[in-house]
Amino acid sequence: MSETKNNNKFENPHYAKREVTGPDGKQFIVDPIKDYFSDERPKVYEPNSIPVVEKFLNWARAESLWVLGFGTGCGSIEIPPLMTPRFDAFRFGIQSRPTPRQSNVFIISGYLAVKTLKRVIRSYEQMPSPKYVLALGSCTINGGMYFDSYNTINRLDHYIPVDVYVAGCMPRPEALLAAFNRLKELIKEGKGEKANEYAANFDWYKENQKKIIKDWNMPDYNW
Amino acid sequence: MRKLFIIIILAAFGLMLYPLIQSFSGNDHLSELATYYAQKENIEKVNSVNLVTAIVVTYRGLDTLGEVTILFLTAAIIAFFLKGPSTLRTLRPNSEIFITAARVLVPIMVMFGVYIFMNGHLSPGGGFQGGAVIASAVILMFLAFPDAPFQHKFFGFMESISGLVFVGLAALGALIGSGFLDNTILPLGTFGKLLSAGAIPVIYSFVGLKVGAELSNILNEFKSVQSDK
Amino acid sequence: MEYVSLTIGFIVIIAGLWAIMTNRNILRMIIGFSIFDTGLHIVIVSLAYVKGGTAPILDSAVGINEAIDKIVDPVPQALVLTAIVIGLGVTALMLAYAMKLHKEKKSLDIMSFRDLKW
Amino acid sequence: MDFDIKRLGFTLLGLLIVLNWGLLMSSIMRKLGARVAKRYGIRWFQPWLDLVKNYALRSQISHGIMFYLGPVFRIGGGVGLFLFMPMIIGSELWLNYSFHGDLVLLMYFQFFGMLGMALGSGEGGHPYSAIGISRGLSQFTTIEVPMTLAIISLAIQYDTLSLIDIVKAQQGGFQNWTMWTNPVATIAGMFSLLGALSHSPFNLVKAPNEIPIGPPTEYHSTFLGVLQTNAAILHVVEAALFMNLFFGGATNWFEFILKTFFIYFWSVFVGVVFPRFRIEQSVAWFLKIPLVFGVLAIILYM
Amino acid sequence: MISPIHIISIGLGTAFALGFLNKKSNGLAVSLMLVAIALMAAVSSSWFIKLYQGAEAIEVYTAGFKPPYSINLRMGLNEALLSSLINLAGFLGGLYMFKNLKNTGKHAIMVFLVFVMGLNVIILTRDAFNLFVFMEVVSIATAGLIILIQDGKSIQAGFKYMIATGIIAGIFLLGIIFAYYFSGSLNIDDISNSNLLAFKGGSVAVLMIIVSVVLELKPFPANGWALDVYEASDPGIAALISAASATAMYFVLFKLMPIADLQWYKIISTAGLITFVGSNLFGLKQTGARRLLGYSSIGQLGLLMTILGLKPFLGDKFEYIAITILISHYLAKAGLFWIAGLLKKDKLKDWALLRKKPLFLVLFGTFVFSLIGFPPFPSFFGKWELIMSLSQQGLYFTLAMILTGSFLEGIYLFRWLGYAIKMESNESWTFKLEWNKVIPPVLFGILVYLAGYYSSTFAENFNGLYFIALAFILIIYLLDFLPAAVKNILSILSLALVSWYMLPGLYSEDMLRFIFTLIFLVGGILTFIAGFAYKGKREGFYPVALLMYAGLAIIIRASTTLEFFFGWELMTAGSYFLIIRGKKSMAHGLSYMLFSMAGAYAILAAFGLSFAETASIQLSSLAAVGGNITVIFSLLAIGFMTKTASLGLHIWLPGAHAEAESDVSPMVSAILLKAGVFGLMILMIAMGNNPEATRVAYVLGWLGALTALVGNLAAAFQEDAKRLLAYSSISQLGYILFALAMMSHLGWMTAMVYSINHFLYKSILFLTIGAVVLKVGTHYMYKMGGLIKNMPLAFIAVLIGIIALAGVPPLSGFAGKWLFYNAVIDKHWYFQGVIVFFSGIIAFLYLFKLIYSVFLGQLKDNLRHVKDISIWFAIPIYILIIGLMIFSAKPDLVLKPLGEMISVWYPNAGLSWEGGLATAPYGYWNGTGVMITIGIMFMALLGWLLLLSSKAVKVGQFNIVYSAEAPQRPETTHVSYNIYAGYNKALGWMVAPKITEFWDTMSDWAHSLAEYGRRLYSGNGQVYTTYVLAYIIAFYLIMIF
Repeated sequence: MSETKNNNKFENPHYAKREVTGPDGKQFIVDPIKDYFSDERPKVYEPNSIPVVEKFLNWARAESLWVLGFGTGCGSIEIPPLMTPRFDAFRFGIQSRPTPRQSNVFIISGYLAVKTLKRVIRSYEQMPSPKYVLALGSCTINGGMYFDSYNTINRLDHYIPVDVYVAGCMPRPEALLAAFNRLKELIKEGKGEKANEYAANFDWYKENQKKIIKDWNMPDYNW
Repeated sequence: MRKLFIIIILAAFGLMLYPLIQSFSGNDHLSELATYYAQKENIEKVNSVNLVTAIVVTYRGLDTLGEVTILFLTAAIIAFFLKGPSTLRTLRPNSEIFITAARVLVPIMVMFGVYIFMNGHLSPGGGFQGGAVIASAVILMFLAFPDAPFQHKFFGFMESISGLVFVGLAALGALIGSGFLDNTILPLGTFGKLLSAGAIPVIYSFVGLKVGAELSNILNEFKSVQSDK
Repeated sequence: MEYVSLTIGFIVIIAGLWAIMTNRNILRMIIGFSIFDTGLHIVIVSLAYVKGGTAPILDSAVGINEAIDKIVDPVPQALVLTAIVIGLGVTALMLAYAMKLHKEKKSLDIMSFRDLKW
Repeated sequence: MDFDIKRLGFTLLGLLIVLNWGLLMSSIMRKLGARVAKRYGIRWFQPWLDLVKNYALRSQISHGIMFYLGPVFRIGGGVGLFLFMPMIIGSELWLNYSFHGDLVLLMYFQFFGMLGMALGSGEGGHPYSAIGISRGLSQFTTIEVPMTLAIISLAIQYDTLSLIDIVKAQQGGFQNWTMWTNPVATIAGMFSLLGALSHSPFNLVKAPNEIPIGPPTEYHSTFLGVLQTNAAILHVVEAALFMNLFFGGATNWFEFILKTFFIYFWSVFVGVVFPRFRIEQSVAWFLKIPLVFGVLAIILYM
Repeated sequence: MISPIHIISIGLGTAFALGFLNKKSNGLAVSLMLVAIALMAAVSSSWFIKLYQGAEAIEVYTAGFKPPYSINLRMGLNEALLSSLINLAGFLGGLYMFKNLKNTGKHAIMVFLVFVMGLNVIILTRDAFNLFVFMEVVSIATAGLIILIQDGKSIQAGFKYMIATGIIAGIFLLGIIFAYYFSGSLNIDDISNSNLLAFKGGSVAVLMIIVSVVLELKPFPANGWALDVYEASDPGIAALISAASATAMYFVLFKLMPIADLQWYKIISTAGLITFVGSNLFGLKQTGARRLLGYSSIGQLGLLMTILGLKPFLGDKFEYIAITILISHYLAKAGLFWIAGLLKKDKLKDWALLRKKPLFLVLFGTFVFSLIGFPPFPSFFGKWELIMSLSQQGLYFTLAMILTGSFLEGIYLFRWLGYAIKMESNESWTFKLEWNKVIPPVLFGILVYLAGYYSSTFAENFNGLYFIALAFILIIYLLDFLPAAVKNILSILSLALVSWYMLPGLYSEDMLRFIFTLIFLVGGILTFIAGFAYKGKREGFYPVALLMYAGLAIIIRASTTLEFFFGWELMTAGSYFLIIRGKKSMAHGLSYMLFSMAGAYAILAAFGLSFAETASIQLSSLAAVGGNITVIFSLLAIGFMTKTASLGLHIWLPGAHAEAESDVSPMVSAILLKAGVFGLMILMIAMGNNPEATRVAYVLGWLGALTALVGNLAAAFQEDAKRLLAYSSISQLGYILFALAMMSHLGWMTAMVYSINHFLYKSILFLTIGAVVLKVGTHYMYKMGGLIKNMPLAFIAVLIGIIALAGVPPLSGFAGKWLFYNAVIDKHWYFQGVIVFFSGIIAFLYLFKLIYSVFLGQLKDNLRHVKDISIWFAIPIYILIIGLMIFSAKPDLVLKPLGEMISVWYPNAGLSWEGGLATAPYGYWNGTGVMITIGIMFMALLGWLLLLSSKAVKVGQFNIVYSAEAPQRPETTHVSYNIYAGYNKALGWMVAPKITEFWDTMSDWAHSLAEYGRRLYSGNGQVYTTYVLAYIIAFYLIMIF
């Protein structure tokens, strides 16, 4: 990847190939993208072969939704009220997690700049499967008021699979709660398999992503 | 300040010397050692009229050897120390009177020196005194005839041969006599005559020659630091 | 009499030391040494004196039998002879040093020769 | 050592009880916290759900062998502590494997899990992990000082380092509890407990809003499940340790549950009231007030 | 037999005869001179042999008259020995200066010959005036030899020499003549028989004689002229002046002392002491080699003067002491001056050039060590006897000053040695070696060893077998041209052989010694195995390493304090060389050496005090000490604690261990430090439960606890991996000290367990980290990171090491902790115990940092391709790990015999065993049970996790959540530098380098004192005469008051 992009002005110098000298005096090339990142592709994970077990697990997954605390746009202002006494999302097994590794739900809260998209992709890919995406606000559906902006995306599901869209600008917390409920239902029905979908159509998503993100500078899949 | 300090030190030194004067009472008689030397039977063992010479050459002959060595050392050190290119100087020519007087005096002085060391065991004087007189003849030569060549080799030879004879005689004493520097290796002769006192006059003569040669050498070295040319 | 000469000897010694320690000129110091030596010699000879004694040379004045009573102590006389010669040697060597030192720095001031210190 | 299947069975049963009680206790505590904030709070069975969900996640990554072993060490620390801790006094079988070692073993075995966790998250290579660990270790050094003083005070008082003997000495009425017979040591010990359970004000290790979330930043799915399991066990076992030391131990499971609940509640209570310390503040704090109590505890019994 | 008088005839005769030679035959002249000196040497040495075989001393009368009528010479044993020495020095000196003399000409040759001859006469003569004459001969000859090189400086020095000796000689003459006047004789024996001191004048005469001889020995501060002479004259000449002239002058003083009385002896010894301390103090600021040697020479003369002054107190030991020290000085100083002449570089720092000729470096070291009094050199035995006698006489002040002076001398000599070994030298210039300049120092180098062996045969209860070990080391040194592997095998074999002989016997006899032998020798073998990893010749490594091990073995074998001290010093020397081999370890080596020396002197003083009380040098007699018990034990404790690096005495350790080579670090840390522990145990066994001793132990306990705390805290703040481990060693030794100081069964048990454990895990850690450092080329942990993938072997070793070190069950470190608790509560040392416990937890900080920063976290660019540690390191590491594991799994294997061993001294309150279950007074512990339980549990849990997440994807090092970003560089992602900043803020004040500052200040003071003090030597010859005179006055004032 980086070989072809050597002359790219968006190239991050830290990820450029470099020649270093080892302690024994031998010189060798370090290619950060290759050497420092896993180049494994995502896998499609089969559900548990025993339906009852899978059903039980899906129930547990549905009732324990850990949300990644990553506000991507203006809609993120609506997330904190979820935890207040008024809305008290804890009741539904929803809680917030600071690290994608421990989160299951990614709320894309509103317009998504290209720059942010890159971070969103990375975070999304770092979440363990199965994972779910809630797309908040009309910006994620069609670009909303930023539909002709030079640097925001118009359709989120070209880039990452979305489980539930919440329309509105901005949707209120109640709408968000409703979306969570919808997500739970989907999961319990065994339809929360968008992560597998992403893995299965990985090339298509990557193509879309790379089309719009000029300074790619990262491996295809961020484990 | 420093001078004050020195004055204090010297005053203290003087105070230190004071007990020596205090304990000094003059001599009413000879010390035990001197008494031994002055006893008749002991004088006859050495057979020298001049007791000082007897002591210097025989009893304390090792001192004399050391003494000679010191002069020898001094000469040797000065010889290699002052070696090197000489600096130039200009001299007024000597006056006629001086030159003439030197011509007359030098042989007499040398002879007088020889007399002194040969009679060292009989009269006041001895090798050192005689040698010194000879050296003064040499210095007179230097002054009167600055250009005259100095017989290096001769004086060096003299020095070495007399030193060797001295040491040889001394060692001979240890080998055939009763000890190092024993004067009885030669016949003691008659008391008061020139050929008496065993090896003393011989040794003293050579000491005289050696001292004369060494002093002359030293003087020559000093002289040759500067030259006229 | 012997007291006088002994005391004078000491005074000469101290004078010699004074000369050595206060004169910065090397030649004067060497002269100081000569004075110091001379003082020593005077002291030695004074110690040899025996009241009413004469030179320890046996001649018509002093017979071989009466030597014990009439002569002064010959030992210090012998010693002083040695001491004088040694003094001579030392003085000569010092003078040679003085010449060399002068040659080196064109100065005879002892203060100029302090390259070695501490 | 003879293999004793009955003892093993009872021990595993005990472990199960402790694990479930631990989960339940944490949900109760969180619920209490929620109610203080006028929220409804989580459902009481939420911890089980979270646990199952974490175990059920499909994808995992591993940063390396030590990353993998870290949680094993961690839970080993918790389970080991349980194994060497006498649970219910009066029943030989609920004493677990505490005949292998005394109080000193327990104190040092705490490090087993800590060290493993530190290494595991260290291999994760995440800077926050390292920062969290450095904070945790720093804080831990001073937490243990009043604890040690208290334990020494107890050892002097009861003339033993055997936890079983200490508990036995407290039997026969609650006036015999260390809490009453040696109140100063108890205070020192309970201060130390605050740090050991790392609730606020001593929760800078995980500091969710600052270095999310400290050592386990890179841990997820099964690994996180293991860590959660351990947390449940460990909290109960820690509380049980304090119960045994200061509050007369337990003669039956009911007493056990009651006492461990209140001991744990103490730290939650303080945590709700006080804000977070910076690390140097907490280090210094433990070397001030709790230390004074600890020293006093020894002086009184010296 | 040829009469000794012919020394004079030969010398003078040849000198006079040389005058016949002409200028061209200068070569012949030098040869003749050498022949003459050889003949003189033959005469004197034949007399020496004859007299040594028991012949009577002979008197030679000159002129056939008995003394006092004529001058007599005496040839006794002493005279024969000294004149042989002088002639030998003269011969070799002449050989050394062959070319120089040849170029200057026959006059210089004469002077040289007369100089040697004059020294002979000075030794032989028994006549005061004759003595004066020949002293003048020598002094004039010296004045001549000084200017042999004829540069400005030497002329100045010569002139100063002349005026100073002129005055001294005058005073001497004055004294002699008055002595004659008062006593009526010039013979020294007569003068001493006539009671001159009875009256004032006589006393002044005696004063003048004695003080002028003393002044010839260059007493401080009237010695500025002498320093200049040493500095400015040709090194060959300086060697002669320092070796031969000083010997002769010393003998003159010895000869003349009978005319004085006891009071004079005291004054002389005081003057000597002042000289010894003063000139060694001023030596500190010297930067020029020859002037430094001058200061050292003068110092040594001061020491000799002191010994002479102590003659009435030393009794029949005097000659042994004086001769051993004199010979050491003679050989060493001549050798050093000769080397200085070879090198032609005067700046001390330029001596690094010497490295290019290893032979000379070895010689240099030999001479330095022999000057300071290290074994196996004669001065060691001399100093030993001196200290023993001094303390027997209760002359504690003198003893203290002698040790102080020696210490000061050590400072500058070892600094200098350090420069030679380690100083940067980028000069391409090498020095040429001519055979005639090589032979003398080499010969003297050999002689100093032989003399050492010979001296040892006089020492009581000294096992000469130890020299076999030294001889073996010498052989290894001679085989230095072989590749390292061969020497390594030889070294291992030798250690194995020694172990084979020592261990079985010890096992049944003495468990304590058995264990320490195991640590020392088996540890040695293991660390040697790591040496196979080094390629090339590794010049000089094996002899010094073996020297250290020899010292350690001797310490174990020692049954007397002398043997113990002998071994101790050998070990110190060996380890010094090992330490200074490190890259930047010049300064650390020096500070190690200085602390060791100070410690050794404390031990020496304590042994002396103990000898004074019990009149026995058996080690076991330490137990019989009663009176000075606090002082003795404190001194011993301080001495041993310099090795265990207890708080306050620890500043040498971090640098020394950190900068040492990779396989040297475990040697000096895991093994060497145990020598201090062994010493402490010997001490404590001797102390018993004496109430006085308990007080000392109480202090030691606190010290140990604080050491542990500060050591660990400091370790937590290190960035250098080896330095971290070094601080860890400090604190571990603090635990051991604390445990030992408890003086109870359990306490000792703890200490032993800690010792064994520390040996195991510190060897593992140091070897591993050392091997890693070798691979990655840096000590700094923040420059490493993520190495677990490249170096799994190293990682496992370190992991096990740190688990053990931390005391986490189930590994063996916990045994120590468990015992420790029981011991502390049993002993009621609660607060100390808590401090130690606290520091034990702090250990986690640095242990985590060690393993995390090196092996975990982010792998750096340049380390991506490093390989695992060398197999030669891995072998010993894993052998040690197996040992550690066995100890962990079956602690009773070790603890039971330990308990039995300790029961000998502390029968009560031990462990009682029931299978694997140990019961202490307070607790119980079943090491095996715990191991099995934890093992099973761990495997079960691991299995469970494997079951759940076996399919985890292996990811790269940058695949971390990074706030939705990716890390850019490993360097900026690896959190390691100053990782405990918060902790530092809270507790960093405890490890502020106050102690280092303290020692630095002490050092600054000493150097400032030296700087100001040495301005005394203003360089003005005239001022020096003032000093001379003032010195005489001072003597006079002391005499009259």
